[in-house]
Order: sequence, then structure tokens, then C-alpha cells
Amino acid sequence: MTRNPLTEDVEFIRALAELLRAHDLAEIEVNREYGEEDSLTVRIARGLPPMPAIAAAAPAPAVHAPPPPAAPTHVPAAQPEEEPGMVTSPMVGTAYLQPEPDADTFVRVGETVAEGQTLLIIEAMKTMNPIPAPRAGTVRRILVEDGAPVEFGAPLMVIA
Amino acid sequence: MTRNPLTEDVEFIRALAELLRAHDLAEIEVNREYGEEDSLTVRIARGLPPMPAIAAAAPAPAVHAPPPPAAPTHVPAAQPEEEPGMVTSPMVGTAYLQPEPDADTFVRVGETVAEGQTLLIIEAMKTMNPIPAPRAGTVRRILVEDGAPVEFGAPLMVIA
Amino acid sequence: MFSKVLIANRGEIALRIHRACREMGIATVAVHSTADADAMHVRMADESVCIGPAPASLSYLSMPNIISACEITGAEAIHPGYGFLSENATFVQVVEDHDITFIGPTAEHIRLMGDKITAKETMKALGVPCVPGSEGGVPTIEEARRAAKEIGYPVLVKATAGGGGRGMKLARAPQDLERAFSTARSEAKAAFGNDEVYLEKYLGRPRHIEIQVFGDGRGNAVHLGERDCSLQRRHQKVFEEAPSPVIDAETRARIGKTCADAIAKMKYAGAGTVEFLYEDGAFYFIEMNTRLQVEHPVTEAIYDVDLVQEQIRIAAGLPMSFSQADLVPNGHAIECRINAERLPDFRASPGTIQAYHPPGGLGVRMDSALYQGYVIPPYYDSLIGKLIVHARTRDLALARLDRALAELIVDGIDTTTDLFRALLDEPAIRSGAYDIHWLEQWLAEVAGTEEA
Amino acid sequence: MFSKVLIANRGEIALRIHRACREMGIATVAVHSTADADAMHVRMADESVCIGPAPASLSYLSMPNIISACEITGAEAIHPGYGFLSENATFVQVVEDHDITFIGPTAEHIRLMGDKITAKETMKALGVPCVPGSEGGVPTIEEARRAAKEIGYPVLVKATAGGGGRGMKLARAPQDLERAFSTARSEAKAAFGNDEVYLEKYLGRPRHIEIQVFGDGRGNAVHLGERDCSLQRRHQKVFEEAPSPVIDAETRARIGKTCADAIAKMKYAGAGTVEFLYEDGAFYFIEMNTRLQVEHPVTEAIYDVDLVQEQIRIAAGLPMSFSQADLVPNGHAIECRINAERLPDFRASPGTIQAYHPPGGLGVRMDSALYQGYVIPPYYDSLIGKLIVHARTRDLALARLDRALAELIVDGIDTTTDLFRALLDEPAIRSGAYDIHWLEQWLAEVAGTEEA
Repeated sequence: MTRNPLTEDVEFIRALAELLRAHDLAEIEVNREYGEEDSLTVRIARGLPPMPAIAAAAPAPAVHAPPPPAAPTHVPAAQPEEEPGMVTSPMVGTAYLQPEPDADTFVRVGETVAEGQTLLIIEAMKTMNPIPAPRAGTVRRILVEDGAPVEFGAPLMVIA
Repeated sequence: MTRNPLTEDVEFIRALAELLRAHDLAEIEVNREYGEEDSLTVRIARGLPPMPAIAAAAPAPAVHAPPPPAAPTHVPAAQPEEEPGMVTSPMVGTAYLQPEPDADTFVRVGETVAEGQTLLIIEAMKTMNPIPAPRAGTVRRILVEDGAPVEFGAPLMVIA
Repeated sequence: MFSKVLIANRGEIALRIHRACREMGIATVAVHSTADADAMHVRMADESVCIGPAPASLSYLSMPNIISACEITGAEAIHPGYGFLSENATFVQVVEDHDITFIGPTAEHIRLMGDKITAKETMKALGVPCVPGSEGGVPTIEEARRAAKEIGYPVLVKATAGGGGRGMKLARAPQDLERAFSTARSEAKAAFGNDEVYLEKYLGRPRHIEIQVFGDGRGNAVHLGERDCSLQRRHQKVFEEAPSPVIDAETRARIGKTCADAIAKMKYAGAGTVEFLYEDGAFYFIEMNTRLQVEHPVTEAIYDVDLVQEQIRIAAGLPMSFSQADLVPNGHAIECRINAERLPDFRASPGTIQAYHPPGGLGVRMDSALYQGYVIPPYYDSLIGKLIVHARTRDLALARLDRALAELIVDGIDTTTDLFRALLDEPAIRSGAYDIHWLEQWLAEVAGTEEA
Repeated sequence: MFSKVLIANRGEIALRIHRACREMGIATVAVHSTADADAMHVRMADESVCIGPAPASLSYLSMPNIISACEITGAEAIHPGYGFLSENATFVQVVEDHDITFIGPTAEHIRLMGDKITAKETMKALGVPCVPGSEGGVPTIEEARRAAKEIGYPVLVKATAGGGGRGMKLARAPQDLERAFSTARSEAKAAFGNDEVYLEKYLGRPRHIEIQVFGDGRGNAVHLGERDCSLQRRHQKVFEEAPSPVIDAETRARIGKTCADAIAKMKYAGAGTVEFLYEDGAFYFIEMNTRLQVEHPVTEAIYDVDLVQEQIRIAAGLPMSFSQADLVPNGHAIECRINAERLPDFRASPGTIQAYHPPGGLGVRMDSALYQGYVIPPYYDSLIGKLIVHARTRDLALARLDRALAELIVDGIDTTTDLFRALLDEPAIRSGAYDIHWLEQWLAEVAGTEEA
């Protein structure tokens, strides 16, 4: 059997999430046995109070609206420090991973950094603000692209 | 057997969600064995929408409102036949328990009545409408006062 | 003034009438079927009476139960709203026989306008323009030619005994007449055993324009301009606006005066609507509605009046609170009828309202009896709300409608909200260049596109 | 016209501005603190940017983050709403330095009116009536008598170096003056080491009347009549109406023209409010607010304008869409500020909205960012909604307010709704005979009655 578990499971769970929303459910729990040693258990729930309504309120494009903006729409701010080692943006601005266009990036995934070492730069109000590593550690993930706009609390990197 | 688990399972769960909604259920739990090594367990639940609000909507007396009416305000119509032997009003009007002001009441609690025997009169549009006993039995309770206004479905007597 | 009024209706219009009463210091009695025990109009009213089981014929149409509800609550007057018993002359008679005031015109006026032929004859005699036609049957082609010339092409040749389109032929120009005449006659003969035909003006792409009138019952009357209700689906209005995009001030004053004069002569009392087809600058009377219309809020918006309070005033014997000179329209208003229907086939969609959030802010009025948790019963009309916007110009009103529609949330059932959002993208809606066939054709086109 | 505007505010006013933009075809950027991620203004906007943690000083007052939010989204203009940075001249300067348009007056005008002494001098020079007083200190009782006679009794004798009521004495009539003068001087000497005193007109029972003005920044300006905001608690307005029950058309035209002429001479741009105390037919300038006011909807209702759209027009360099001649008030409007506060002590009542049902129907506007399930954060202002009613007369507006308040449901938190229902029973509110002390006194009386 040619299940691609990764893709199909994600698709399946996505479908459940859509059902949850569409039908205003609080919870779906599924246990699926596909065969020996191939089973899937999913429980998805939505935080109360139920707010299905407002999702539907997201305005469709206005009749006269300009073309969709290139800028990020409703980027959710991560809960700061929700993941151990998460470095979040202390300001609103544009992230740069290297000091100049053709230079190397400040850091790379897998690299060891010292506390206070510059991880990236955020440009705000035409000022370049170096973002230092809050602690020594290894760069586990880089969560922002070079030149991307970031809002307050946006996840930047994981240093652990 | 060519089941496509992904599509079919989602369809199945969607159908459950629709059932949940259509019948205003709180939860459905299903365990389905399709065959050896092929089973599905689903539990879906809905948070029931809180409805405390509208009770609070009952308007407080208007500033200029006339004094509270003598007539019954929002008398809830009983669910017809909710109690075995309940006789409810088939019309809107004023109930009279006796044929004339100084006469005896048509029936009394404890009395045995024959099917078709007049239990009381409801006056509607200046017409006196005798309300007959729907069955033979004993008058267990009289639920309406002489001269009281009654709405459709209002409980009148219990005959059992 | 009355101290207590019974509202013989349900849904948004019952709530509308309750609001008017409450603002006038009048106590309200709601009546309801067992299916509507939890309805908003029942919750809001000062008193309520259950008048029967779910089927309207046994509750909202039950004259004895409604009259009795008045008697047990001491209500002095009945407001019928629209639909149900609002244009039932017998009901008005019964109400009056019980010394209760009917908030509306007399039984006689309702009867007169209830019969389409009598209504047309009455209105014609009162100077209201009707669809021109031959006076009676035309036996020969020569007479047909004379009549057609007088009426003006295109003309319809119709069987006197006919109905349902049979024995009806169109002549667009003089050269078509002979053929239309002879075909109509033979079809009429075959279908009805009677080959008499008559001629009538043919309207190809008319608009539905209606004039709001108001009389005091003593020979005074005013008009409150027109509403354009051309956007219809299966003869049901879905979107109404005032002023009409095609009526100018002079035309409004002229047709308005004609209608106001006609109902003044009749000594008509209360609100009424004179409905017309309108094509190429001319009005053709269809019928008169002797009640409040669903779409009355667009008139209220641009004339800054409360038509329901005015109805109550007149019924209580007071004079009208405005004269024709006071009635100057201001800006533009549009109403969308939000129905509990599933697009694209408009199938009824009753159910439980999981969330309800009406739009707010400047220039937006929402008339609806919905609330979160309300269960829409399957027994009645699918109209669940009316969204009315008002702004200084038609373009601004369209923009306001667009943003209000985007704010409206009705979850748990399907509604026609998205229809209006789609309509706002249409050039014909933007420009106002639509007629009574436009919506049906557009819906058919959209359906065709989606199938393809 | 702008294609994208950033709204540097939250709550109902952010939503109000969003609505105006959307109706003008302008995309919106909402900014929000982490506490407001689920707020209605964020949900409605086309884009949103989190600008900091819950404390306003780190988010809604963070100039760098707001400017950066403009830069990353490409917003061309900022609407500041009211409060927060709306009257911060430095912010305006920073905004302009970044080539972003500030929707409001110039930094210079904000600075000028932000300083009370400069504002008063400026307005006085422009012909706006101020509280009369002696020009500078009065060293002798003879000079005090002359000055008091000129000002007119009652007068206040105030320490030049004073503040907080110390060294301030009231002389109701000439015979009181000598004692007031000497007591004030000795108190001033003791308190401030300086016995210089001056005289000022004493207002015993003034009303708060404010004039809405609008300028195009090029020397043209209009007024949109007054609002009566006399009902205040701890200097916070709670109930506003227009027109004022005590201002007639002639007075309105006169003081309105004075204010409009003054801001025209200043070349003021956009919306502004000139606030006065009003007593015995005379106006006394207090201050000018160089922004939109919370209570602007009452003016919108009676003048049929959209003040926020007008602000945006002016900021975009367009001319005003109305002239003074177009601005004819119509009917009466009242606003109630619905606060998340618990009566009788007005303690803040944040929490989760279990149910929200705004009133609807004719003549009712609800401006609120509430929705069912919304959690009111404890960090900001307690204003959660503004209920505005409009009707043809003041009595009809009061009746409409009564019925609208009865329909409003906000469950899960305490609100000030019942305060307004109680106020509607008061003869002073019914007649309009209240001043700026009335509400505080009434609240004290009610508290006394309940304790007794």
C-alpha cells in the first residue's frame, strides 16, 4: 500500500480542522487503524468560547479594493518564548539576516553563538537595530526570511 | 476493496457533523470496524452555545408605560398532553367553570366524567364554547380559575 | 392615543411595530404560534398570547383567536403588519364589529383594491395611468390596426377569455400585426372556444416603480416618492432602493401628485403603495397594496419619517404629522432582504442561529428578529432580516452597503447575503441599469457559467 | 486619495475609522497590542500588525512601532482616532518626517492648542469669548472693585501663583469683595509666598457646550453646531446631545461663526472642537480639541455628514464636501456611552462577553467593537460602545433611546446601561434642565437614598 503517511495524515487532519470550524464543533477525536502497525489517533479541539462567527466575518475583498498587499496579512504574533529557546522580535520592522546585501548571514543553522552575538538586524524607522542572542547556544532554526517584515513578538530564531 | 480511507473517512465525519448540527446534539461517538486491520473510531462534540442573554432582554417597564396589565403576561403555553390526561385549551378566550355566575361548577376535582361531558366553557368572540371531556375518567386537577383568560394550548384540567 | 396595541404578525415586522409602539408609550401584545414561543417579538412585547399551533392557517390567520387575544388582554387596536391578515377585508370587518381599531384602511378600500379589475378601473377613473389597450374586443384587423396605432407598438394581442399566456401574441411593428391577430384568434378559438381578442401595450423591459402614499381618511393625502423594486426573483422583491435611478424630481412630483390626489379622493386612510410598471418614461398601474410594505424603511430613510408611528396616529384619529411640503427626500437608501435560503437555488434553510452579529455604524439599519440561539422554524416566510443603508448619494450608499454586508454574520444557516455581495460587483447594479427581468437573467447566466 | 491607511487606535473608534475607509475604497491596517490580537478592529481590517505588549505605553503609544508598521505595510496615512497619540505634536512631526500623512491638523496647531494658556490667548485674539477677568494682578481693593464691577458679580479672587483651589475666594456681591480679597491674599501669601491675586468671572452652574468645527487647511472653515455634553462624571462625559436644549438657531449661528472664523484665520485643517462653558446666555472658552471627539456621531446624525470620511478627504488634499450653507441641522440626536463599569461605583468590569445583542431599527446607531466571546482586556479605557439615537424632536429621541436601551444586551460583564435607563426617568433629563454639576449631585443623592 502506497500511503504517504506524512502528506495524507496532514491532509486528513486539515480536513478535520475544516469540519470542526464549518460545523462549529468543539472537538473531534479519531482513531484510525489502517493496518497492523499503521494507525492514527487524532484529537482536535477548539478553545472556548466558540468564535466560529467572526472567522466568517473576515471581509471579502472590497469591490473597489486595491490589489492584495505584498505585506503580510494578519501574521499571528507568536506567544513569546512559547518554544524553549525562541527569540522573538522586540519591535516592528524589516528583518535582515546579513549586514549588507552580498555579505554572509550573521548566523547559520547549526552554528554556535555566544550571548550578545548579533543574530540579525531589524530595520525600524530607517535605523538598523542589531538583535543580540539572549543566551549562548546553537542556532536550531531560523524562522524569518531576509527582508521580511516582522511585527512585535514575531518568532525570529530558536537558539538552544 | 478499494476504499479510499482519506476521502471516505472525511465524508463520514462530515455526515456525522451534519447530524450533530441538524439534531442539535452535543456529542457523537462511533466505532466502525471495516474489516480486520481496518477500523475507525470517531468522537465529535459541540460546545452548546450559551443562551443566558435573552432572558436579560425582557424589557424593564417603559418610562411612560401604563401600569402593569391585569391580563396574564407571557403565560407559557403548556406542551399539549405533556402530562397524561392533560386537557388543553383549543382556542384563545376566557374560561368559565360554571354555566352562570351563581350556578355550580360543571365539574369538581374527584368527580367522574363521561367522554363528551362539558368540563368548562371558553368564551371567545362573544361565543360560549363548551369544552367536552376528551375521554371518560376522574377530574384530577383543575388548572384554570373561573374567569381567567386562556391562550391556545393552556392547561385546563387533568382527567385520568 | 391607544394604550395597548396587539401586533397580529411575527418576525421582523412584529418587532418593527413593537418598536414604534414602545416609542409612543403604547403597551404591546404579541401573538404567536406554538412554534414561535421563543421568538424575539414575543420576548420584547409587554404581553404575549399563544394563538394556535405552528401552521399559520391555525394561528396567524385565525381570526377568532386573534380577536379573543385582544379581548383577554384589553388591546384597543390591531396592527396587521404585512402578509397574513393585513389585506383581508373580512378580518377588518370582524375587528371593527368587535369595537377594536384596525390600524390600516377601511374594509371597503381593501376590498376595492383587492380585486385587480376593480382596482384598475377605480384608479383609471381617478386619473392614474394604466396599461393602454383597446376598449374591449377588436373583431377585425382594421379595428386592430387603428387600436394598435393609437396604443403604440409593440402591442400584445390577447384572448378576452384567455389566461396563462395562451392566445397571446406579440406584434413589435405594424407588419407583424396581421399575423399576430390571426394566430391569436385561432389559438383563442382552439383554447377557449371564443376567438375574441383585445390589444394591450407590450412592455418589454419595464422597471417596477412604486409610490408610497399616505392618507388621513378625511380627504387629505401625500406621497413619499417612489421605491424602485425592479430586482425580483420569481416576482419576489430582493433589493429595493429609493430614489429610483431613473426617476427625476419632476417626474416624482408629477406621478406622486397623481397618486396622492387619487387616494385623497377615495378618502383613503393610512399607508398604501401604488405599484407601477415603468418603461420609456411612462407609468402603468399594476395594483395598490393597502398596507405597510416590507421595503418601507427605504422611504423612511430618505424622508426621515416613521411610517408605522404615522399609521398608528391616523388610526387613532390624529391628523398626519407631515404635509406634502415637509416631505423632501434626502440622499439615497437601499434595502437588501436577507433570507434564510441556500444559494444558488434559494432552497429554504431553517435551523439554529449559531451566531448573529448585525452590522453597525453610520447610516446602517438592521431590522431583524434574529438572535444567537434562535431556531428559525420551517413553517413561515424565509425573510430573516432587512439591511437598510442610507447615504448622501447612490454611490456612497452602495459603498456603505458593501461594507455593511461584509460585517453581517449569520451563522448556523445559509442566507442570501452573498447574493448581494455578488450583485455589488455587477456594472448594471452599479449604474442602476436594470429592469424586472435583469435578476432572473443574471442568475441564469451565473448558473450557466458555473455549470460550464 | 490614499490607497491604504493605518489606524493607530483600538476599540470602537478603530472600527469606526475602518468603516469610513472601507466605504471610500481604502485598505486598512490595524495595529494592536498582544492583548488585542482577537479584537474586532483587527478582525475587520485588511491587514494587521502587532505593535507591542499590553501596556499602551509599549504599543498604542509606541511611535517607532507605529511608524514601522506603516513602513512594512506601505500605509500612506495614519488616522490617530481620539486619545493615545491623537493630540501629540511630536508624533505628528515624526509621522511627517517619514513622509506619511497624518490625518488631522498640523503639529503646530496641535501644539498651540495643547497649551491651555497659549490656546486661550490665541482664541481670545481671534475673537472667541473667554472667561473675563482682570488683566493681571490687582494690588489694591480699589482696583479689585473696579475690575469686579467690569467683570460682573459673582467673581472669584484667585492667587496668581495658585492652583488646586488654594488662595481662591468667591465674592457673590460687592459687599463680599473686601473680605474675599483680603482672605485670598493672606492665604496666597501663606501657601505660595506671594500675595498677588487676580479676578475672574465665577460660573456657578454652567453647561458644557462645544462647537464642532472643520477647516480645509487653506483658510476655509465651517461649523456644525453644538453638542451639549454637560452630563459628566469626574469630568468624563457620559451622555451627549445635539442640539443643546438651551441653544437657539440664532445663538448657534453666532457662536458657530465665531469659531469657524477663528479656525479659518488659523488655516486649521480637519476636525476640531471648541469647548465652552455656557451660563446665562454667554459662552466662555475652555479649550480646543484638535481631533475627532468620542461624541462626533451626534453631529453626524443631525447634519447628515461623515466626519471621518471628511477628515480623510481633507488630509488627502481634497476640498471639503460641504459648505456652511449645506449644513442645516435636522432633528435631535443623543449618545450614551456604554462603559464596562459596575454601578453604582463605576468600578471597571473587564471580562468575557457572553452575549451581545445591539439594538436595531429606525434611528438607532450602535458603534461598538464588541462581539459574543470577546474578552475585554483590563488594560484600556472602559468605553465599550456608543448608542446613538436620532429622531425628529428631542422628546422622540428620548423615547427612541428608552426603547433602544431596553433592547441592548451585553452579558458577562457589568455596564452602565442601567444608568441611562434611570436617567430617562428624571425630570431634569426630560426637560433638559441640567448643568455640569447635575449628574454628580444626582449620583450622590441616589447613593444617599440607597444607603438610608
